[in-house]
Amino acid sequence: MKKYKKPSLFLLVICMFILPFLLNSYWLDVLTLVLFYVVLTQGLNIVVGYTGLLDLGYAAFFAVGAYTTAILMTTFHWSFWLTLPVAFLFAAIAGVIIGTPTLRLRSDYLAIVTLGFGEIVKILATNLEITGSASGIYGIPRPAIGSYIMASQKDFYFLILIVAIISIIAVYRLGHSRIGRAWVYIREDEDAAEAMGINRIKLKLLSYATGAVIGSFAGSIFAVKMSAIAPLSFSFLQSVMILLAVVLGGLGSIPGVVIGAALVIILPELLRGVEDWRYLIFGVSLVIMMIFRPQGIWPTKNNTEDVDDIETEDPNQSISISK
Amino acid sequence: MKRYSIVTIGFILFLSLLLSACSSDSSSGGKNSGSEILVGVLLPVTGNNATDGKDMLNAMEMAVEKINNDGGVLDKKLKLEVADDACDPQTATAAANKLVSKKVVAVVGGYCSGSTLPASGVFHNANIPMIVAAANSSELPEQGYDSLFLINGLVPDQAKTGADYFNDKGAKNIVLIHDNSAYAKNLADFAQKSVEENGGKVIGFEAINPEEKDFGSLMTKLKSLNPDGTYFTGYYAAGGLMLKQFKEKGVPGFFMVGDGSYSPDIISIAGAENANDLLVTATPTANFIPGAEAFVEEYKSKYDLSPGPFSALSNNGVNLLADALKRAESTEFEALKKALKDTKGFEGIGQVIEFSEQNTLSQSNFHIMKVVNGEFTLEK
Amino acid sequence: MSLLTVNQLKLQFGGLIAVNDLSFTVEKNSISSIIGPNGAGKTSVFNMITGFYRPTSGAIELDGISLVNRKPSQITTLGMARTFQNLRLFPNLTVLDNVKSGMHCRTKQTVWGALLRTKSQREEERLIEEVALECIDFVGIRKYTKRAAKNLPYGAQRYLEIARALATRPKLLLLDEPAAGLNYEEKQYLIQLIRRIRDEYNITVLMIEHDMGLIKQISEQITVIDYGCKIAEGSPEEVLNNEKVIEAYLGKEDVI
Amino acid sequence: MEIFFQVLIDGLVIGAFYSLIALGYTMVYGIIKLLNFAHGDLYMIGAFVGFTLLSLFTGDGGVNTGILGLGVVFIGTMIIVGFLGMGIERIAYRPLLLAPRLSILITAIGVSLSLEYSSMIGWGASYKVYPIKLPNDGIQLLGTQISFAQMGMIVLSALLMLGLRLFIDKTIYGKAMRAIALDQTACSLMGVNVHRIIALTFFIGAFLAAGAGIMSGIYYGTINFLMGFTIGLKAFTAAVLGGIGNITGAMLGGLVLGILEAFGTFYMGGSWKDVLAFGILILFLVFKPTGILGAKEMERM
Repeated sequence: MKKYKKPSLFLLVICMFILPFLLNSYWLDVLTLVLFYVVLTQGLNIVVGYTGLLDLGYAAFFAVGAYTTAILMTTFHWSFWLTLPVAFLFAAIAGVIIGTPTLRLRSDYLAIVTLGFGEIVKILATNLEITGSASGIYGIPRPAIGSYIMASQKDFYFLILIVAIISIIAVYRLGHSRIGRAWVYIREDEDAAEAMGINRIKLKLLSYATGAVIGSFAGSIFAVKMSAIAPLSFSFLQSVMILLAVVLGGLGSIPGVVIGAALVIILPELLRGVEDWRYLIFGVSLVIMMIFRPQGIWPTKNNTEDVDDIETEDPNQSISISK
Repeated sequence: MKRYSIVTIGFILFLSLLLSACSSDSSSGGKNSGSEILVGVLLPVTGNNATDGKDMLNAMEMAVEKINNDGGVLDKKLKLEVADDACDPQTATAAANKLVSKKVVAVVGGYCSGSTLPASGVFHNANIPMIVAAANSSELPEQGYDSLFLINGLVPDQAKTGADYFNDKGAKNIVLIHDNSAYAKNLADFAQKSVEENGGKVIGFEAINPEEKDFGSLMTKLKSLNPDGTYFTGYYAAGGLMLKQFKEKGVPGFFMVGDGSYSPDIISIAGAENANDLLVTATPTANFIPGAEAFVEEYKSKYDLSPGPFSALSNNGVNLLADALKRAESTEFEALKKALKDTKGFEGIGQVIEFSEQNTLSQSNFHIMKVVNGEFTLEK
Repeated sequence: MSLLTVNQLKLQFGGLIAVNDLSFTVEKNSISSIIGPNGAGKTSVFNMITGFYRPTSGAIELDGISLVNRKPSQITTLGMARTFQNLRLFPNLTVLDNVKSGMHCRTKQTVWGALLRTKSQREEERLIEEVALECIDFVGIRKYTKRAAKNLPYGAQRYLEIARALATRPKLLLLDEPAAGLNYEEKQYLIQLIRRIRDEYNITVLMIEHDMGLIKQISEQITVIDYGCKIAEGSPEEVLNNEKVIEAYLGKEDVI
Repeated sequence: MEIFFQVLIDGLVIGAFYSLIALGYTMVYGIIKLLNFAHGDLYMIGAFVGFTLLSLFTGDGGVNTGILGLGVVFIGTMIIVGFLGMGIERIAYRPLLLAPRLSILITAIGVSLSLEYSSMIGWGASYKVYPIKLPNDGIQLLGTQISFAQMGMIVLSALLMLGLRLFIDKTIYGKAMRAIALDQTACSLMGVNVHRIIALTFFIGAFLAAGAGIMSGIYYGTINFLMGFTIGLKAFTAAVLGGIGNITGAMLGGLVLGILEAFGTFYMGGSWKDVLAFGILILFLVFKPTGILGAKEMERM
């Protein structure tokens, strides 16, 4: 059953490491953007896919990471690597701040509140002096490893590739731990989860915070890669595109959301000349997916056996009394 | 898990497709290939600013056609490679990388400062000179890129032109409004500085959202401030609506807009009767430039449109590049950069280009335009 | 010795008094029941004991620890588990994953443990699986281990809910109408199962049930409530012959 | 004091638009508990359809359209967009009525994107200038300047809301709507055609939003394909503020939000007023999700 899985994944990773030497800078840039989205979708996957909380303001965490790194590096001249833990901390705090008032809300109210928070973060970034107001922050220095300064496209490709692999492993491991299962229990039935001794408030906040940290990781790297950030990059549409990738790929499914991220970025590049149609196509595909294949392109299997297996046995047979 | 093996095969197929696409890319372009010199163009050809972007592109195409008809440059023809930045920083970075991968020798363009800022960084890192034709935030030269050249007057000059006009007319109490875009904020900041240097007073400094429609309470606030002049530094879509509501509310004083609003659309949005006496700080369109009649005629006959606010500048940008290439006798980066830097007295439409230390115009060209009977006229 | 003490419990929704001045105790290692006609407030009592409703007044103690103002998850951690009247499984998850949920409050690996796959984390995961499989075996649904809960036969879903509750390692197990919807054979199996839970695991059982036959067979202590008030308590024989109880179930004859 | 009244009037004008759009949110939410994200975009579509009809109708760009012609365009647009609203319900939402909430919310976002970008393709991305210009004339009242256009907008939206109120209170359809809001299953058992009433609800919501759309086009003068997004959010805020599911609440919530924003702009500056609106939204959702009028459990839809 699983004998293909490991070699396939191994091959994929090898390919990803060889690729930059074969691609021109345009496609390398596209692929780098795909990897950013892979990280972002993994983070959102925890919140929406595992825990079942619809977050329409996820770009806010992306922004927290990007701005924290940018401000610390330009105004305070920190090293890039030192800004990361601070960005994580701020993102986790932001996650808890956004999470706390939404805990008791029903899913549709939750969506609106997260959207509102996302917009507020954008407005703050546009109006505050420390975030460079409308023009954002530019001239963000390049990160250095020892005396080597990372400046080329390939450097950033490898950096984000490694982060993407780390975040995939992290989300996979969390998903297969008691924490990850607890998130899924909350998604499936909040009250039952609470009755099983799962503190839903604590775990929901943990879910927000973890998702936020992963999003801010992508944001920090985004800042040094672009060397300039502006509020426009953290708009509602950005949040929607990340969500779209998660939904297209399959809520809660790690390979699914990776495919979703790749589709959302690469598809418009292949459809050159019809750029105007991009969001229309995305909008329509969201509707079609939800109606005909709500589980996504590559759904999770929740460790269940195949369905046809069940049909071979009589599902109505009652359980035998003798044990 | 057969799915994994299927996906791996699919991925490898996709890669080979991609690689073949790439190799055909590089054979069609590139500075060494054939008889063409590839010039990158970075403009918003989709989105809200597409009108001006397309206008600039038209003017560039006109310049290229003329140059090629006259024998080209270095025995080669110029060819434009257009990338859309949609005035969005993230799209602009991707577009810039696309141009880099096409191996353009130089880039002309740049409309919104917000998207030109990150794009200029990409070109700088890739050793490609860029001539910025419209964007003029003072933050662009502040980056210190020695291969970035600005041929539009800079924001501080524009701000000063506006402030001086107010001062000449005895308008001392000024309200400044920007639309939260990088450029408009920058212009408003400098306008504040210039107004205060002239001994005037900024009695209100407001921001709006660019997609805003209702300025009712903002105009009420303005009216209560009783300003001698109001200067809106944002783009025309909001500018037109604001002008209309400014007149409706009967706010006193001059209404002036920056060159982001220098478009016939602002008159049609506000309505001709509301637009009367509207002041604009801008580099004049070709229509008002002595000696540009030929250009205007050609443009009109070719595109059935009047040239836009940045047509002349865009045309100049391409011509300047061609001139620099001839002087450099090479498409090589260092030589081209040096040739651009050494530009002396290059005569474009309505301007003579020479660069200062920071690669900005040593002499700026801002004027005050005024709307009379629904038409822009040169006021000062 | 009593495990659960409920003292003068009252629950009021606006003007409606759902439970009034209710007191009873549940002895350690007993199988007890709460019975009463529809709408008597039985499930409200369960919801208060397990922390889903906050009582208007009164005291609830488990093994001497007050349960009032505690969250359901805390109460579960203190050693009380429950099932629901209308099955509340995690429908899309496997039987195994369903039962593993019970072990959440008995384990303590953090995010870091999960991320780093520490040795203690892996050992804990092994323990969780072991306990879950044991509970699945105990209720007799081993063959469904890898099935999604929603695809199980109805009876098996009932047993699964019990297995899930057992995995929280409770002192007291609350069953809300465990026999609802089961056929005769399944009910007999359930009776055996409840007895085994008490005998093999030493878990005290308190249940709400409608099926008098079943109650009579296994209940050692019965509390009868009607309109939120206790009207009788005692052994099955005592209670079922009590006039007030008969009246509550059948109605007063002289009313008509 | 004059300034106070002037800002109040300014707020009322914005508030009237919020109210009209909020009604659609609140009706749909009341009846099927769906947060129809695409509702703000129906307002935008209304503005564009009205624009096209006006241009077609007179052939000269609509400048000389008389009151009668304008009325025909108004009604025509509202009916067209009303049917569009019904079509959206039929295609996108009905198959998902029993699906998890998350699915139907995501669908609503998809519908919203589709509407926005199909009109971008159809009508172009740049601002369109409405063919009708309103005069600046007005009257002085209590030291405030009120234009006839402002008065017209407020009166027109009041009429539309009054019409809706009567429809809900006095007609059999209105009664059916209120009944479905209370218990959908019971209604279908009692022989009420639930699907038809839901469709009707979408029709009315879209109808009112389209009316607001044309009004906005005429009043402000420009339209573009993203104009529905922010105002949609604001209208939702208004619906929550008034008590979602409550018709009177939506009207009240719109006006209150409009006035709050006007004062916010006046005292805090334009760029912060959205923070004010979203702040109010979040505070209400968290601390008083039933809204201003929710507590009384009034005629809930």
